[in-house]
Amino acid sequence: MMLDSTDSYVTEDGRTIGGVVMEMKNITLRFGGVVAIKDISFDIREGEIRAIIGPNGAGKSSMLNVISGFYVPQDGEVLFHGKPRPHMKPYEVAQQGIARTFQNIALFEGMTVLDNVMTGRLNKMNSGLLAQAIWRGKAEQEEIENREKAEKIIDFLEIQHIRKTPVARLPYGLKKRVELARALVSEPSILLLDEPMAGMNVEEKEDMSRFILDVNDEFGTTIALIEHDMGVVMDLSDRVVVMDYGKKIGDGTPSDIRNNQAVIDAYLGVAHD
Amino acid sequence: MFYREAGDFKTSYTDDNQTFPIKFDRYRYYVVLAVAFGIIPFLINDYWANAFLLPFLIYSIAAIGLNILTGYCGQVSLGTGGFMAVGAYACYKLMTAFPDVNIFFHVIAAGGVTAIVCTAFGLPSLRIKGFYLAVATLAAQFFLVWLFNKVSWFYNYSASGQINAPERTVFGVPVTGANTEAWATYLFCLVFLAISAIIARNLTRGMQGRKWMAIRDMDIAAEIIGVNPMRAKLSAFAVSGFFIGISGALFFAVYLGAVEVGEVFGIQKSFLVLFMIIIGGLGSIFGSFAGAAFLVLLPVALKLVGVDLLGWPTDIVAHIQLIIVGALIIIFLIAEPHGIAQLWRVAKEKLRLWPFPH
Amino acid sequence: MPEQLVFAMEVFLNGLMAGVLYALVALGFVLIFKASGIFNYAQGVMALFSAMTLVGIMKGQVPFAHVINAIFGTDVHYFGWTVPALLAIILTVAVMVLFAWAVQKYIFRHLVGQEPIILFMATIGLAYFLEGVGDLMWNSEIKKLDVGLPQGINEAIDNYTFNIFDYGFFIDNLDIVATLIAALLVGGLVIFSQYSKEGRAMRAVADDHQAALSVGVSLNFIWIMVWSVAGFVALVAGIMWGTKSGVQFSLSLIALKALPVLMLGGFTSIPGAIVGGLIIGVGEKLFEFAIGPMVGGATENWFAYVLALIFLVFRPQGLFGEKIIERV
Amino acid sequence: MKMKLPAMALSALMIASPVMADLVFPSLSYRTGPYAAGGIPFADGYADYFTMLNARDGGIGGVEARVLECETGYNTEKGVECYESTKGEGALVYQPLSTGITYQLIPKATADGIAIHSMGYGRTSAANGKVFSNVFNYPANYWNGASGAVNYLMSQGDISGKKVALVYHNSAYGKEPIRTLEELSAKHGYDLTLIPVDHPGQEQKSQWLQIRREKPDYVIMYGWGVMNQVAVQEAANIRFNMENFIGIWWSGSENDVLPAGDKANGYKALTFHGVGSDFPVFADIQKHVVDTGSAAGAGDQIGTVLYNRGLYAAMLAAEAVKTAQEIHGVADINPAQMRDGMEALEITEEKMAGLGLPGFGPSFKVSCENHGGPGLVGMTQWDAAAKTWSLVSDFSESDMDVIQPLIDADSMAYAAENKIEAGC
Repeated sequence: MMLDSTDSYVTEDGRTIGGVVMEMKNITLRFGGVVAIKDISFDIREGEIRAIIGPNGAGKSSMLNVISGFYVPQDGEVLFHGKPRPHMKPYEVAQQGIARTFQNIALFEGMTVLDNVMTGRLNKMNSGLLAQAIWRGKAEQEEIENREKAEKIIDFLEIQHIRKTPVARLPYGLKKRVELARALVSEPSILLLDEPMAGMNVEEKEDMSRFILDVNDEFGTTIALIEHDMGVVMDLSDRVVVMDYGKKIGDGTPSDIRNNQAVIDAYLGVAHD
Repeated sequence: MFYREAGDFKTSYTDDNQTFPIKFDRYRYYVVLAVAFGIIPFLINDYWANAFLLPFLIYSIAAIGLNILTGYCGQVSLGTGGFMAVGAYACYKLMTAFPDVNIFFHVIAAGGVTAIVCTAFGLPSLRIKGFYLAVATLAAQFFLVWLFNKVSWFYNYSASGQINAPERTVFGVPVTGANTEAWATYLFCLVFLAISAIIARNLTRGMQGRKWMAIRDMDIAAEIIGVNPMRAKLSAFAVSGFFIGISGALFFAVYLGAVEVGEVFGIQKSFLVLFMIIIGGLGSIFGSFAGAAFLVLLPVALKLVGVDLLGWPTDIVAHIQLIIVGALIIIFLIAEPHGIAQLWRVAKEKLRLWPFPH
Repeated sequence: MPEQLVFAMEVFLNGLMAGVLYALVALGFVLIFKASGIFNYAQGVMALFSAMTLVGIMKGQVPFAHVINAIFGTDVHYFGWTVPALLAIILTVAVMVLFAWAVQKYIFRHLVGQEPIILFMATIGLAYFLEGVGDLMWNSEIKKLDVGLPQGINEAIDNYTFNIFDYGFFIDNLDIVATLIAALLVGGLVIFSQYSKEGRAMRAVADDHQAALSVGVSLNFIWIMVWSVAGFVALVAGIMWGTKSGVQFSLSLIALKALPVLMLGGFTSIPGAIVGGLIIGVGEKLFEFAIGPMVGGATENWFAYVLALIFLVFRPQGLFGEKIIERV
Repeated sequence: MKMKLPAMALSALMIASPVMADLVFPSLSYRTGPYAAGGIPFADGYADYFTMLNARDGGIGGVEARVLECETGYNTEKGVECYESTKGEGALVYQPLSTGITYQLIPKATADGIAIHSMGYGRTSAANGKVFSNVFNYPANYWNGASGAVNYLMSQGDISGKKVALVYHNSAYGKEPIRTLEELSAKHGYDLTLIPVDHPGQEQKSQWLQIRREKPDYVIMYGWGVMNQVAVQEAANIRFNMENFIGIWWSGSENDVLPAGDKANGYKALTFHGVGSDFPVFADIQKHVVDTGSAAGAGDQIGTVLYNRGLYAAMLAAEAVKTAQEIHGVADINPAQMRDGMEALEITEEKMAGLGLPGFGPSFKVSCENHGGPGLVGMTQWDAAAKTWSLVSDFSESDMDVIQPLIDADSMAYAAENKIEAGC
């Protein structure tokens, strides 16, 4: 089906997918002589689960880093809500409501789970240094309000029992979940997940898939994710972008992708799974 | 057995957020405060004040300051001596320029001035990281000492180049100058330490502390989830500078009374305060106290044992003292790399389970 | 040629010479940092300790004489013999190898895998320890060190430049010798690390501990070796400075001269240490010459750091580092 | 110190400080740290003289002298600890032995009523006894030193139009002579060049290249620690005439010239006391102290410049005690009486000769107004072949017309800042 950027539609399972919130236009990214991303364009619609797949080194993580503002592309632009996004620092991007997780877990190892999750609320808290120093008024009130929000997400992701545990002591699967909690608690409009299920066993993958669907369902969060497990991707996502050697070789619904010859040749032909 | 949290239920987030969530800790804290404010001032004499307590209190403030920067925000600094000098000279200039203002405000203002200077020297931290930054802060150390030595405005053009603290009073009781009583100087410094510790604790348990620790643990991830690294780092430099400036002002005005910058605030001071927080524990307010106590008490204790009790020659004792301090640092690190604070935490955890460790 | 320019040339040459010595001290840091990730604060004290040991051996001092006398009521100070310089240097090197072995066995073997700041702290403990032992062992007098190095103005250069510029340049013979020795040492180290089996193993360890371990390189051996080499470098630096000022406490402060060099050249780069040393040496001397008089002089202590700082702000990866690409 | 440690430990424990009449002289020594080489001989000399008095005369006026040594390592904070830990023992007079520690102790000791004797260091303007009631810096201070050096140069020939360079330790101490030398330069018409050396002074290439370029006729040095050795060495390297190179007394010990070897020959240094061991008192020290094995150090420092300085300080303290005993008519004097003794101290040729120290120092008299004495300084010169210092001038007067106004100005400023009323 062909849709306009402002059109919305309802999926088979009854979710409403809105218009385009973010559009990547002709993005090119180079490191010295190496071209990581070459002239890629695609869009992300409100409320959808958008997957980016491709073999190792295809430039998927670099793409997320461009969205996060961590890498600055040499060419092309990012449109957010239809307007070109000026050059932004990563933290400014985060303030616009784009949260993410990382391929190699990037939790703050020296802090407890609760503190890690609370960092996700930092853009919602703006009491001054002095107020925080005396822990009175707005500062104290903010701590309590945001703690409530954090506890809700902690409950939602079922990590109450490790609330006060230092993150460094947690097993891998739980760390992934804490990272998701940290991203989620910021109530993002777009959530970027970089291989949320890498290194997990089947059971953990099922848990994580359920959480991702629940998040999308319950909070209506737009999700863009990178994943290797084709089965998971096809089950979860509404639309898929396929990348290979920094180029886009396919873009469409899972069933489109399954039948795309270029994708089959480049990716599925050398199947990993 | 007696140290436990079971049964100590929290019914609100306010309770859970407090400084000492465990009841026993809280009581112990009140006892320490009561002893420090209510009992020690009556027992104190000049020797205890000047040999142990004042240096302990003042170094604790400096250690808290550096711990915020290095322990919480991960920016290693070797400029502490220079920043303490800023506090000392700012305090001196203010004391002599505005003799009618209470010394309490001079010390606070000295902290403020140091915070500004410290922030300025923190600017390179936006580009330089790790040991490179540590060495870069040495530039501040050497430059500031040179500056205070060179520009005679800082020491009011006195022929000697030294600065002397004139007598100043709080509620009519002298706290600086020649005629101070041990209890008055002690209490004056204790008040600053208590305020500093409470402020530091509040900042580090709240959002500001989380931002700092996020930068410390993984600066890139912190930036991507929304921490403005410039504001986080510079605020750490500023807060750290504020405390270090206060400690420098007290060190000069209350403890020593006279200061020559190169001798008192040299590179050795920077290292000493850094040792304190590493031995005490990075990222721990309690560790700042423990480290300061360790490095203030140990040399004096060794001297008392060696010279006064055993009657050994002073130079042999001084050398053995170096050997013992050095060996203890190494032994400590091998046994517990995360400092006295971590030893304490481990001990508490054992106590919590005692007598049923399984 | 204008007089100021001639003077500046003389200052420049002397800066180069000073720079070579800074580079030498910096090299001691780089070797250990590269192979084990340890920022060795004790490097300066090692220079002091090795120079004290050298003088002690040469003069036939009884180690720990002061303590022995205090405990046993004896009055021993010297064995009554003297040792020729070359033999004494060899013996001192043996002591430094022994020291390296002890450091590895009793300290760093127990701290494998710790964070850099912990390792750094351990070297601080080591510095205290070594300072105390050195003073107890050889006492804290200022000792004259003479291993036969020439000192004083080089007449040939003086005369030669006088004929050209009408002003004879002052170059110290000791500086010339130091430059030659440092150059030989640096060259030797580069050859050693490039072509010998041990040297290659050392570089392998520097690149990747785990990988080196897995192909059978003995980390223990490598670390004893780098500490020994660093001890040797410290000895050479100790001899150079000790000849000039006598062997005394402040030798341990020469480490401070090496830190800006490390910033500039990078903690892991041997060429960085050399070029950085030269830049710092020339830079601080020229600054003191040109700007010093305007601001009251004695700028050398901080100028090196400020220079390195400004440089790093514009090029955080240092002189020879590759551009840092950050990843998440 | 030839006693076995275990035995000493035992004796220390057994004699749990019985209450005995004694005269306590704390010695804030620094036998460790960066300046140990200078601190050891001074502390030895100070202790040995009192040990000798006890053994030979049974103390001072029949009361035993007790030296309380406390190690500062030249560190100001340890100095404070040492002061606090010794003052309760009845300390009579402090030798802080560091300008930094002196500055801290001035208000503390004044409040405690204990005297400070900072001999040839410390706060120069403390010479004004009207403001600094408890601080003494006789027989000479830094400004006397600067003036003495200029006077010496003038005695060698006309100084007007000559170039004089001051090489100084870039610290409060090193900057002391600047104002005096500037005043004198205006008065006598020489050019003054200031050349600072930053602590510690290991590297002085720039400074000596500058001297080589500018070719001053004379160099005066206020150095300390390693700076001295390096400066003498560099001066020799650029072949500066050592005859024209003059150090202050803290740049004039054997330590400072020995590392440079023969090339240091002819180097001069100011002094305010005698040099060498050619005095009768040293025979007594040998007999009563060294030979009995009770010397404070290894016994190898006797007769060195700094040992003599320590001995001289001890002698002045002992004479002040005698003076105090005469004034107050008690043998076991207290700190306040000691202060009076110091203020009434008079050192004459006869007195020194009687002590076995003929001509060891200048004759002088202390008064309530003047705690600094007349500021007589002498010049010594190093003979590298014989490895000895020798006095090459008399102890002669410095230019008090220039110095006194400076002392008055600085001390009155201190008095104003600290609201002290001038006494006497």
